[in-house]
Amino acid sequence: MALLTIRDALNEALREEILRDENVFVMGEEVAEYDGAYKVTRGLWKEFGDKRVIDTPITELGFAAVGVGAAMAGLRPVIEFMTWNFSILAADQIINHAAKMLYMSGGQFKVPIVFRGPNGSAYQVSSQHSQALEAFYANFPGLIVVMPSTAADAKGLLKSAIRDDNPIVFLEQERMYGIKGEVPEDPDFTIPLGVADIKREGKDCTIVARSMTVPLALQAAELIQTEFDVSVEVIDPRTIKPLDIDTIVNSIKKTNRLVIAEESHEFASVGAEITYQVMDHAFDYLDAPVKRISTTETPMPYAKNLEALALPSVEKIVAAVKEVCYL
Amino acid sequence: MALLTIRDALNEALREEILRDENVFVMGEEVAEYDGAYKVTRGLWKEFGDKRVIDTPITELGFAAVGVGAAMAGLRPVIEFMTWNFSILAADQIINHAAKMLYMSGGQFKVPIVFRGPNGSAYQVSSQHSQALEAFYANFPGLIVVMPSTAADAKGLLKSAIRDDNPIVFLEQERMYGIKGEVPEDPDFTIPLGVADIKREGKDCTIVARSMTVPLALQAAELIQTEFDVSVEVIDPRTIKPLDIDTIVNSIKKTNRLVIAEESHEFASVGAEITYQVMDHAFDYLDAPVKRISTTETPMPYAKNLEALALPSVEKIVAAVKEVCYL
Amino acid sequence: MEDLILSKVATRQKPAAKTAKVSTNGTGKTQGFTDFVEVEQAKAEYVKRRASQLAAIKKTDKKLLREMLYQMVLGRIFEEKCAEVYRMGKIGGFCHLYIGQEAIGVGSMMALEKTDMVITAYRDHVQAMIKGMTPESVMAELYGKEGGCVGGKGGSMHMFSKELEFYGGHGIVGGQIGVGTGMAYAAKYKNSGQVTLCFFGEAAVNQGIFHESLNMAQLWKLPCIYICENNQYGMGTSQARAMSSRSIAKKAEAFEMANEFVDGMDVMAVRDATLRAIARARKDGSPTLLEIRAYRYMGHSMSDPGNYRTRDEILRYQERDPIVLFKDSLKAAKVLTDKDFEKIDQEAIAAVDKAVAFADESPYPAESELFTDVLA
Amino acid sequence: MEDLILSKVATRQKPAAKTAKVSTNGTGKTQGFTDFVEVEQAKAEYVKRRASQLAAIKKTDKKLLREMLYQMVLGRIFEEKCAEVYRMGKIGGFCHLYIGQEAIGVGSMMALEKTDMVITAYRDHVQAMIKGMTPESVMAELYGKEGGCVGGKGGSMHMFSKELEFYGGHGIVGGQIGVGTGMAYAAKYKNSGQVTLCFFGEAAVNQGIFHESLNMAQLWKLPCIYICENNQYGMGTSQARAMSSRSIAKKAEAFEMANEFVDGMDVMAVRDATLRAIARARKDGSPTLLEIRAYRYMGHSMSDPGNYRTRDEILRYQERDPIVLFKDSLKAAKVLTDKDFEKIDQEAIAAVDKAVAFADESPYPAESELFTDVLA
Ligand SMILES: Cc1ncc(C[n+]2csc(CCOP(=O)(O)OP(=O)(O)O)c2C)c(N)n1
Ligand SMILES: Cc1ncc(C[n+]2csc(CCOP(=O)(O)OP(=O)(O)O)c2C)c(N)n1
Ligand SMILES: [Mg+2]
Ligand SMILES: [Mg+2]
Repeated sequence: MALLTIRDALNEALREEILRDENVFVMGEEVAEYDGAYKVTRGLWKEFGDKRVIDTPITELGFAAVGVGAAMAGLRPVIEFMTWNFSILAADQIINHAAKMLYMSGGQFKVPIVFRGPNGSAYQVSSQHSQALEAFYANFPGLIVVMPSTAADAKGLLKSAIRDDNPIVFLEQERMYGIKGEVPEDPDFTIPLGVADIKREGKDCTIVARSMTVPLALQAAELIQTEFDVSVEVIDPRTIKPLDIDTIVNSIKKTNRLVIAEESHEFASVGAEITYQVMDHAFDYLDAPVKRISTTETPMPYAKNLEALALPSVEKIVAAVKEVCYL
Repeated sequence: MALLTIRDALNEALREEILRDENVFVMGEEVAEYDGAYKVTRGLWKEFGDKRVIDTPITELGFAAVGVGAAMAGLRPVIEFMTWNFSILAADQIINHAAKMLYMSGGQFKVPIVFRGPNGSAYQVSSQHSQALEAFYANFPGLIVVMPSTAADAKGLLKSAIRDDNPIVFLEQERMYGIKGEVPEDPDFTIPLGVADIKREGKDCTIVARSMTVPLALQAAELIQTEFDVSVEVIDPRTIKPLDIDTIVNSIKKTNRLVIAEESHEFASVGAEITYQVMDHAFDYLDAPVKRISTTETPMPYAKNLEALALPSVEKIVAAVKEVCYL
Repeated sequence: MEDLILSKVATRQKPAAKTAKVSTNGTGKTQGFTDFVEVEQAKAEYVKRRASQLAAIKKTDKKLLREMLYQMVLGRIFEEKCAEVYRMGKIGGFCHLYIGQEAIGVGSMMALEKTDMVITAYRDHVQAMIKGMTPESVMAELYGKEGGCVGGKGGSMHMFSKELEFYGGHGIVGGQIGVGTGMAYAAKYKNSGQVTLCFFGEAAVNQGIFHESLNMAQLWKLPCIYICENNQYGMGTSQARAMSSRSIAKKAEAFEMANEFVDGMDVMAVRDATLRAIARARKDGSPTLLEIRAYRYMGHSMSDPGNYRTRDEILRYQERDPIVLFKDSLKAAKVLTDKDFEKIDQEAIAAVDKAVAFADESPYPAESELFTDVLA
Repeated sequence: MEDLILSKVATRQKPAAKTAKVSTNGTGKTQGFTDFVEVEQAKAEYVKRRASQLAAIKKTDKKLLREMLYQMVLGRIFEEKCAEVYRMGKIGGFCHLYIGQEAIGVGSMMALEKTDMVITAYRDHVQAMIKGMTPESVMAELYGKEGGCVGGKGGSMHMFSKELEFYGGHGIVGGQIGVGTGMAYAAKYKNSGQVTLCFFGEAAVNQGIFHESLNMAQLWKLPCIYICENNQYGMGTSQARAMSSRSIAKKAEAFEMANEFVDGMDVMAVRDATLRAIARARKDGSPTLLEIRAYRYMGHSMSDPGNYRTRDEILRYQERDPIVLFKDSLKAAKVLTDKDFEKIDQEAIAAVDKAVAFADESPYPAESELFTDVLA
């Protein structure tokens, strides 16, 4: 085990996969000489050169398309969006091309491509740079959507994503790049896509959290434990689509209560989807309505105090747990 | 009252608003000389000329942006996407520019713009031309999302949308353009945004349907009535966001059962959102889990038989009602 | 669909004398190309080129020339049949015909090696066949049948064959320009020596992805040949009403990219220009933009009433029908005779009839197919 | 942030003799502009222009010239202060400074009428002030305070003033090119006589929306002046590593659009070119593309270590500092004296200090503000 930041865990995953498979390459704005806007690709260009690590013009739609075409022709591109906000310019290539190619071609053309980069808010980067887009992409069949929350998950899932034959939306979080965790050193360490992880065991209430809200949920769980002697289970789906609903449902069968914490906006969110699926599979087990904590229904403000109010927080999660537990 | 197709009702709304306000204009691909790809703008260019009805190059991102800038500068553009599928190319202007401008500018710059066109499937137009995008757009604060299902609603809502000061995503359905209905002739007839309509009263089960699934739900309701003597209420939210959850909740307080029928894909859909909100407001009134009918989790196939299987249908809705009513 | 009959070049009438309809769209530009200056120019240039064209024909493999003509005729007859069966309700959705543009597909694609890659838009039936797909598999796809090249999942706009390096048939105007650039990227990455032909219409040039793609292709020297099939209309909008400049080839200069303007009614001219572009691409990966100007005889798709142009205009362009021109040259060069032409017509008709019979009999896809190929 | 000190042109050192770092990125192009051929060329051309420039200065209103210099100096000092308070943690998020580019904003925007419209990207503090916004309202916005021009909701990248026709500060590279085109569309529609200045960086030119917008602007004759501020880098990527061609001005030719290349260190040259473009726009709505080449002295934003270029390169460009050049000319033309310059510096310093004091004291926005301005 090595103690790594999420940033370095991602970097290792990229490095190992570049070494493992000559068809893997990383492409995006500032990924090469600049070492990545958020340094996820640090050192890779120096080590592997222009062929495997490529700086692009600012041309999101275009280089996403280059990735799609290259993947159809046998390569395994990893396309970095400097942030996922900019991917909206490339959404046509992700949704209308990458996601549908296998189907449209009657199974002939696979598109093994990973689109990755930071999703959600950073620090006071205002409304055009702070969106969490998992619901946006998860609505479309043909895509796999991944959101790691720890260094080990980040590494294991990114390696699985690169080895997978499908187009993958891999959503990181800038606020989390510096968070450290233990990561296995085996270069064949991977984490299967589509499998949730129970980040904390508990028996009285379930919190489903992802990405940035996982550490918040864990803190909230500790607080609740201390203050109310209520035991909270924290589940991290890790892969948003396909969703490991069984792990969530099994937890609810035990706790009978569910809080969902997410950074995205709430309307038609992944949290809404989990609610539907939970109701579908475990209606009779729910002792209280599901409670969801999301970013407020506002664009992200710049001012520090307003930004903090807009985002999910430990306090908001604690309040939600208290509500569903009738505390 | 006049008996009009939805196509002609939309056309009348456009015509009347062009006549009423000199700042209203219609812009898009083939909207002028060609009379619109689906003839919604028929006759308008002949009547109003180049200033009010403008053909654009195929340049979705660009002309959406022109609309945004023109709206900021005081005009009231109606931007037609030939189909909403192509709007994905323009999503950055809709989501990152139109939706956030008022907020980013501290309330200074309104963006009174209507983006409209057919959403969802048509007849065997395959996977790149058949998507329903309401969940995609409704996730973002700053946008109003409208989906009419009758000629009167189409006219009244489009007129309200054009008069509204916010950016509006107005989703029509090509399969429905030919459906006729009674439409008031008063040129000031409008339907307020954000108000649901009870399309059929009933007391045993609620169906929330929108756009294409409204006529299907009404047929299903008749069938259920005849066959099982079960009385189904059909609610059409008409405006997806802001959602008139009160009307839905009031119905459920009476019927205790909910089926949602939607053309979009299911994952993180508007149906999921309605489920969450219903659980939040009426958990104790639900006698069965909410059941949702959506397009299958597949890209849209071309083959006639497969396409029919993929879409929501009267049979699927009937089956869902039977399930929630334990029939 | 009145203008469908116009595709029967054999029976076409002399152009009417009446002046063509002209409208402006606030742009101060005429709507169509109704003054025909360019048609006359093309004719004059063709006359000048004629001697060297005949010489080129004489130097070209006879079997290849016959195959080129066969593919052009097959394409024409196939598309006429499509129109026919579409009106019988056997084909659904959109259906975009290639009639009038055969010289572009044949002249360019038949200059390729088998391993070279091709990607195109929704007007793809004929290009799919030129790349080697059988008329059966294309027609059955149009029918949405199991025997179709993608099992009925794609339809008219989405023909694919991995085996034949045909990367599809795409429905988002301009989208394939970026994807094609990526295919060329892969060829360069793998050092495979493959060239990519990337087809798109002149209206697609206005999409941002055209600009983004050409910049990357030239910056990174990707072996991609961008072929703009300028059939002069994007649906009902003439180039003049959608584009601020007339020359598309010259747009390459903004990227310092090699480019050529080509007469799309002259299959040998298309072939020559493509061969030059291929040579550049194989040499050092340099991309090329070819603007190949032809004319769309039919409506944009089967549902286009065609009110935006005159019968006169269509007839004027049809005077330079690519099949007629090529037959004339082949005859003049003594490569083929009228009898050969007749034989070719018969072969093509037989092939199309066989395709229709196959499509008619092919079953609809199994219902379980709805759920396959969503994820790999 | 070592290179911050470089902005103090008064104290700058002679360029080092060591050769500049050169790397290629598979493109066969050098990474930076380290051979300085173009700098020497710009110098030579400036010398040639000098006499007519002085004549132009003499013909220009003295008050205006003073104000132009004041705005340049204010911009410089304001941005230096931003860097200072940013490092103290008073400004959050991104913060893109305009140092080195002052002649572009001042030369172009001060050629406008008050009612003309402006839109720009995230490097917007100085442009906001040139359009008339107070240093207080800009600084308070940077602090995310209630007294900011948008009440703290936007921050560094999103300065707006409806009253002053300043359409913002935008964060999506290239997005404002399309929005600016729409503003010009409205001006033409309303026949208001307004011109739109639309600013963007050279790296934004590679976005598709540049291509889409210029086509529409020329096709429809929209009174938009596209100003490409070529500061030679988009974050850490030099133009040569991102664009296949060197001339951006010439890209206008693909649209048959008027265009000019301008020395962005010469504020009078910028003014002249803008006046010509304005005249065209007011006459018949014709758009223009101006490529105005300057140099970004500082990092891209406050978090940029700047490893992708050499100190030598930065110093070489700083030899042609726009403020120093303008002061020289004003002195030579006997418009202003050293004493005036000192006074201007003092005024600017005082204005910036006042702005900081205002921002420091302005309260944070009320919590209820989070929920306002979502919908109208
Ligand atoms: C992004 C997008 N916008 C609009 C359409 C609708 N559409 C399909 S074909 C077409 C015209 C394209 O013209 P051109 O590129 O010249 O090709 P041609 O049809 O003439 O071969 C349009 C507007 C589309 N399919 N995709
Ligand atoms: C669509 C998009 N892609 C990427 C970014 C990140 N980004 C911000 S500024 C910038 C460089 C832009 O360079 P240029 O256009 O030359 O302007 P400059 O910063 O030099 O003024 C990049 C890549 C962004 N904000 N938006
Ligand atoms: Mg065309
Ligand atoms: Mg720059």
